[in-house]
Amino acid sequence: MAILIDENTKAIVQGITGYQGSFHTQRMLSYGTKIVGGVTPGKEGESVHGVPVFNTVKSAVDETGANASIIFVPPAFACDAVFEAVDSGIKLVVCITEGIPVHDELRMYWKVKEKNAVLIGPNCPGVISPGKSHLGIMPFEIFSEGNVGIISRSGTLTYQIAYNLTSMGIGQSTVIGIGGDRIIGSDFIELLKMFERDDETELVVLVGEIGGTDEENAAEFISAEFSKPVVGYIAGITAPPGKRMGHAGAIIEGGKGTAESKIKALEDAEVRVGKTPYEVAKIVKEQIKG
Amino acid sequence: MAILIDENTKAIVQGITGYQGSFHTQRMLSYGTKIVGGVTPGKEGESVHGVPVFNTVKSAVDETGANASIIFVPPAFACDAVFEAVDSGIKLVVCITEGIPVHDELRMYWKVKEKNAVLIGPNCPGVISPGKSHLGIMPFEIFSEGNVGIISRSGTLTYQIAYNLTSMGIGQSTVIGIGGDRIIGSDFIELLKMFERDDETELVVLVGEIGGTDEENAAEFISAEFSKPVVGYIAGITAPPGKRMGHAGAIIEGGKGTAESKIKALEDAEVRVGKTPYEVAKIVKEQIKG
Amino acid sequence: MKLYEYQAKQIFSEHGIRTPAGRIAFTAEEVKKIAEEFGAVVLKSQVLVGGRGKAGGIKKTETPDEAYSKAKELLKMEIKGLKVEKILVEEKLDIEREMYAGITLDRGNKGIVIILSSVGGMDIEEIAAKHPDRIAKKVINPIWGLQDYQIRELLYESGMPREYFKDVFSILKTLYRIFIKYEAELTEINPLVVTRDGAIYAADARLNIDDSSLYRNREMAEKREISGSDLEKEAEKKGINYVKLDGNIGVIANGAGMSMATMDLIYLEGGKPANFLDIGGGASSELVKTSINLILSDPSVKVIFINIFGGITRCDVVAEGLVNAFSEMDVKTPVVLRLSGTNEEQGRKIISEFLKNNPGKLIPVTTMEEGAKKAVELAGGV
Amino acid sequence: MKLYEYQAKQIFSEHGIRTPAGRIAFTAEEVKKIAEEFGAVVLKSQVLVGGRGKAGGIKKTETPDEAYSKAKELLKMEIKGLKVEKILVEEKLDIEREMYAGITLDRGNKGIVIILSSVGGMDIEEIAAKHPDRIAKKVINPIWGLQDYQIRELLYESGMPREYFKDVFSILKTLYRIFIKYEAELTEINPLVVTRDGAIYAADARLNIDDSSLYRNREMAEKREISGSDLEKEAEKKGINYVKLDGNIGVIANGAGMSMATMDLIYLEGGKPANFLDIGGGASSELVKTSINLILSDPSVKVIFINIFGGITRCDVVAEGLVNAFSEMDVKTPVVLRLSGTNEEQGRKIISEFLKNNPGKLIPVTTMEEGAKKAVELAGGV
Repeated sequence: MAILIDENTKAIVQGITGYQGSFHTQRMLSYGTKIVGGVTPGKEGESVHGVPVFNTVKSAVDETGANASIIFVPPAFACDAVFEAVDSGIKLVVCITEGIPVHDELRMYWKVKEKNAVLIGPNCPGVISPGKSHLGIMPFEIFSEGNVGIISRSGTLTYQIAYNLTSMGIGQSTVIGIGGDRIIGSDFIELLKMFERDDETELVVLVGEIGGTDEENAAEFISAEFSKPVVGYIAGITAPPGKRMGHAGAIIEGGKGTAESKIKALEDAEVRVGKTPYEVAKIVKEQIKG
Repeated sequence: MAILIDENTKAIVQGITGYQGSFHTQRMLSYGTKIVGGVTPGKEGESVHGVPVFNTVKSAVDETGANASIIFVPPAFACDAVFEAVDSGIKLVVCITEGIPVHDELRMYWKVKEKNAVLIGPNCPGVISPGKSHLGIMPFEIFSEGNVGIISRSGTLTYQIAYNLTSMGIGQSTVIGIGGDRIIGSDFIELLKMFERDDETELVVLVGEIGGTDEENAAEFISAEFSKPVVGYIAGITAPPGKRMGHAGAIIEGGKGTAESKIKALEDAEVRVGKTPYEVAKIVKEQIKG
Repeated sequence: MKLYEYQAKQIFSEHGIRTPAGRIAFTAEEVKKIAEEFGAVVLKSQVLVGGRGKAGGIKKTETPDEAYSKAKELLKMEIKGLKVEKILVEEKLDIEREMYAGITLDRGNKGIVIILSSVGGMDIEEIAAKHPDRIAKKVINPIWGLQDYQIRELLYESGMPREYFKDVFSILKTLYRIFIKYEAELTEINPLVVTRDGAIYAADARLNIDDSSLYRNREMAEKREISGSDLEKEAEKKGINYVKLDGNIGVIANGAGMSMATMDLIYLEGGKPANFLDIGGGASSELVKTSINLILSDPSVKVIFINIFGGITRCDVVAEGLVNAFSEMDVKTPVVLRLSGTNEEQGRKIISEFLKNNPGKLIPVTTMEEGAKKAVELAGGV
Repeated sequence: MKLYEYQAKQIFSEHGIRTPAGRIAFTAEEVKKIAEEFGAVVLKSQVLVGGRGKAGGIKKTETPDEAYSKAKELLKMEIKGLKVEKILVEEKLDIEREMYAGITLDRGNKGIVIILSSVGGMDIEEIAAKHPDRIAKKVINPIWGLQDYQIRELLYESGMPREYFKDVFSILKTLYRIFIKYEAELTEINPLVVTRDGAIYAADARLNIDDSSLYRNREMAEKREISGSDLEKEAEKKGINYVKLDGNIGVIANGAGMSMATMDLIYLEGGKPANFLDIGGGASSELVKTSINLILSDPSVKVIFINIFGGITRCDVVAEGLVNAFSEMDVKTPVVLRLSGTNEEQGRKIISEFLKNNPGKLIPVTTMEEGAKKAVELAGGV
């Protein structure tokens, strides 16, 4: 099964003719992802790596029956691209774009919600269901098929953990980078709900970092409603308050959003939290075996 | 049963200390309507005809458990009043106010929809479920309990028809004046759906007028999905195009919204359309008997 | 309220939509002076009614003298009952192509509809009939507003030539901004013109603003002029809903629906209503008197039918207003009166008292159907 | 970006929120001149950091001479590592009461939160702890915006005295307008002051604007000054995510999460990171070189730990950048290097080639755990 994407996912690439769009289209195609179309206004009729380009999402969807979209357009156009996608009937939008104004992100969030669609990101590495489909910019070589779900606020940390897991012979069902911005389309809870219903997923790794209270909320949800084992990791124990640690969302504000608070909340919810990415993989190995 | 309101409806009056608000509060109370509170900012602690006044809808709802509201505030404040009502958990809002800017009406419509609440009006005479509850400004003396539902874009025409029905010994389940503006909270179809589910209602009278295409849409709905007999009336056969006939919504624009088109649509949906209010009552009498 | 073309153009222009150079004139002399400055000009009658071109209200002129004499003609014209009092004098554009852009309320979808066509210069209904593949339409959810992607869809779907994309994109965006800012009911550029040198102009401009919003838009409220026939203007000043029609039976009723139903009833009985007049809910006796005055000042009225179903409106108040009207003026026109509903009895009493001293002045009836029949009879209609 | 108090106040004032009369000064002489004009003044250090009052950055003065000497003191101060370079000189208000108003992003609710308190002058956290019944909070859905009824609820629920309702209502409405217009992350008036004559002033002003929005807000973009330590400023100019910390192990990693994890690992091994430095995804060799330069210019750094997990970032590119850096400067600090992921082999090859000619210059490790341990050891931390 996996969540969000699988072999039936038919995706379009918004911004397919750009450098990033074109490069990652090729990579996704090479992984076997069904990229059925691309959108760049004014370029209808062209093709990118054999994928037909359309002027609008509407015509791309009409022609190809796409049900998902991945967005590579520059930040100034990302909000419009998300609106166009969901208004055209797309139900899963992965927004890679980094540097989107936060007030646009608010609008995107509520628009997608109104349309009962799912937005992953923005400012995220995307989604991969190993062996089935990859909608993102991940180094997909490090993933392998299996039963561990990963939800992560950090790209490289996800890769590190997936790499460790794969090295230990533990594969993944679906891995989602939810993005490092303050306002994101899907948070831990929404994805945990999907993993709960996914028979293929046996255990979920939750990779958090300082800033916000998503991890605390997730802990509450896990303790109340989530039935599968969860292993956690939180980055930023050493981060000082008031400083933005790379990600727009990684900032300790007004005493809130510390790593300590998040680790405590997770442990209170009986989530084992690894101190290092390697330890996370080790705990997973134990729990999967047990 | 009746629809929208009954003996369990607990209503607040927004703008209760104004002339209209106070006058109609008294009339509604005299009919037996459960008016449990009123709202006028700054007047908390006062009372109007024995009804306690609150500063905000939130505190009125908290204190009284109200589930409905009727709005008498001036047009400039009506949109805010509707927002306040539905954001405070009120599920039925009757807006009497006339002269609300149409762009505000658009916002009201979508806000109420988002909250899964029901808005009747604005610019309407309200709702009455004879013998149970009256949330409006109708001359309630002319109504009687029975099994005919009425949905009407016109106040006085409703009274005329209800008067004729009552004179013939035919009572009403619920009578709704949906308002004469172009953008209204609830149109024929939404209310027909409720009447469909209401055991008490045997037949529905639909009173339309020129302007818009609500009657045509209703006709389509009736023919496809509505199982009870419907009797229609359309005002404005003699109205010239481009002129506003009193109601903001009663205008034939670009050849659309004529009485002929509406009558034809209803008759095509096997709705018998009376030529005069009296004839409407006569047809109802026949159908109820038959 | 409807803005005049020249007012709408001023607003468009202030917001960055290109309009032809032009000025408003009230006399033929002023027109000539402007023509002397501009050379070949177009004279456009400023009346708040459609179909002005077909009615001969637009004239092209080559010389100031021609402009002068054609302006004289225009200023004598009446278009659909409206006198031409202002002329917009504009530079003549070298037109290569006409297109269409418009935004209006969408009642059915509780939204706003934006329409773009790569052809124009005729009614939008005509464009839709003749060139269905050159017209595109999008429903805008008013909460989210017009999105850029929707404009792109409009451009592609209307068959807009690529070279106009940039300008038309920004015109649509601006037009939507104007629609929202001024709380419009409708705004339209028809034709949206491309000149031979590739510039895009709003060659005509419509902007109708929601009357109910004027309280918070002082700029527009000040521009407001009451339009319509003299009687309609009079009624509007007095706060009465009145529309002049071409029959001979004056109608007074309470409530818009009831007023229309009364007109319809007269028509069904074979008569012709002279007007729509709604005294609204809870009318005062003063308002009733004013309404009668208003109807009587229409010379075509042969009989008056007053049809009141009292709800919030009280029959006794209406009766008082009537009696006052009759005592102050010498009413020769027969008046058919139907009074039902709230305080019906008190109302009837007032009327019968009055009839004792003024026999025959009023013809009371019991139902609206009966009243309509009587009125038609008295008007000699059947 | 954070605006200085004086900049935020200028915006507030332009939008109709009353602020004390005042001017910005860069020297004690300028301060004196303003004080000569105003009389008793308050000198407020303009630094982009909180807790300025407690740190002694605000001085009340009665005479121009006192203003001069206190300004001298202030201009020598450093507040939380930031030099005081500007002083806002303001009229002294006759304060009767201090209140609070603020608006900020609400991450959890994907909304905007507006907070009003009828007490103020201390941190909002302190107000919440000490006067929970005097503080009110509303979550605003950004799509619908702040509604009037929500302001009324805030006024009632915060225990605001009735006589301030009108002014505070309009201040909140304006503050929200500013929040939206300038795409703020946070805006705050603390204290919101009532003077003895009943006027309400924004006595302080905060306005933090979303950096990502600056491309469409030129007015603000022009106001932008890079803040932070000199090294942080340097990094920001070069487009590197760098935060100075107080340890002695320099850290370079790719990705924000990975960079934090690397810092954390050092801490777990008993060491102290000297910085956070994220070269991001797909870094060029030039950027790698610049990052090393940056870290080396921090004298407290005893050892550098470079931790790269190549995804989009390619290990060979990082290796090249490293080699370039080493060939251009004489690096004495030991460098621990971990390179994994995309093009790992090519990267290692470049490094081992380099090490052949420059033995000991780099200490390659296999895992990040091993690297952290090694770095801490070399820093003498364990």
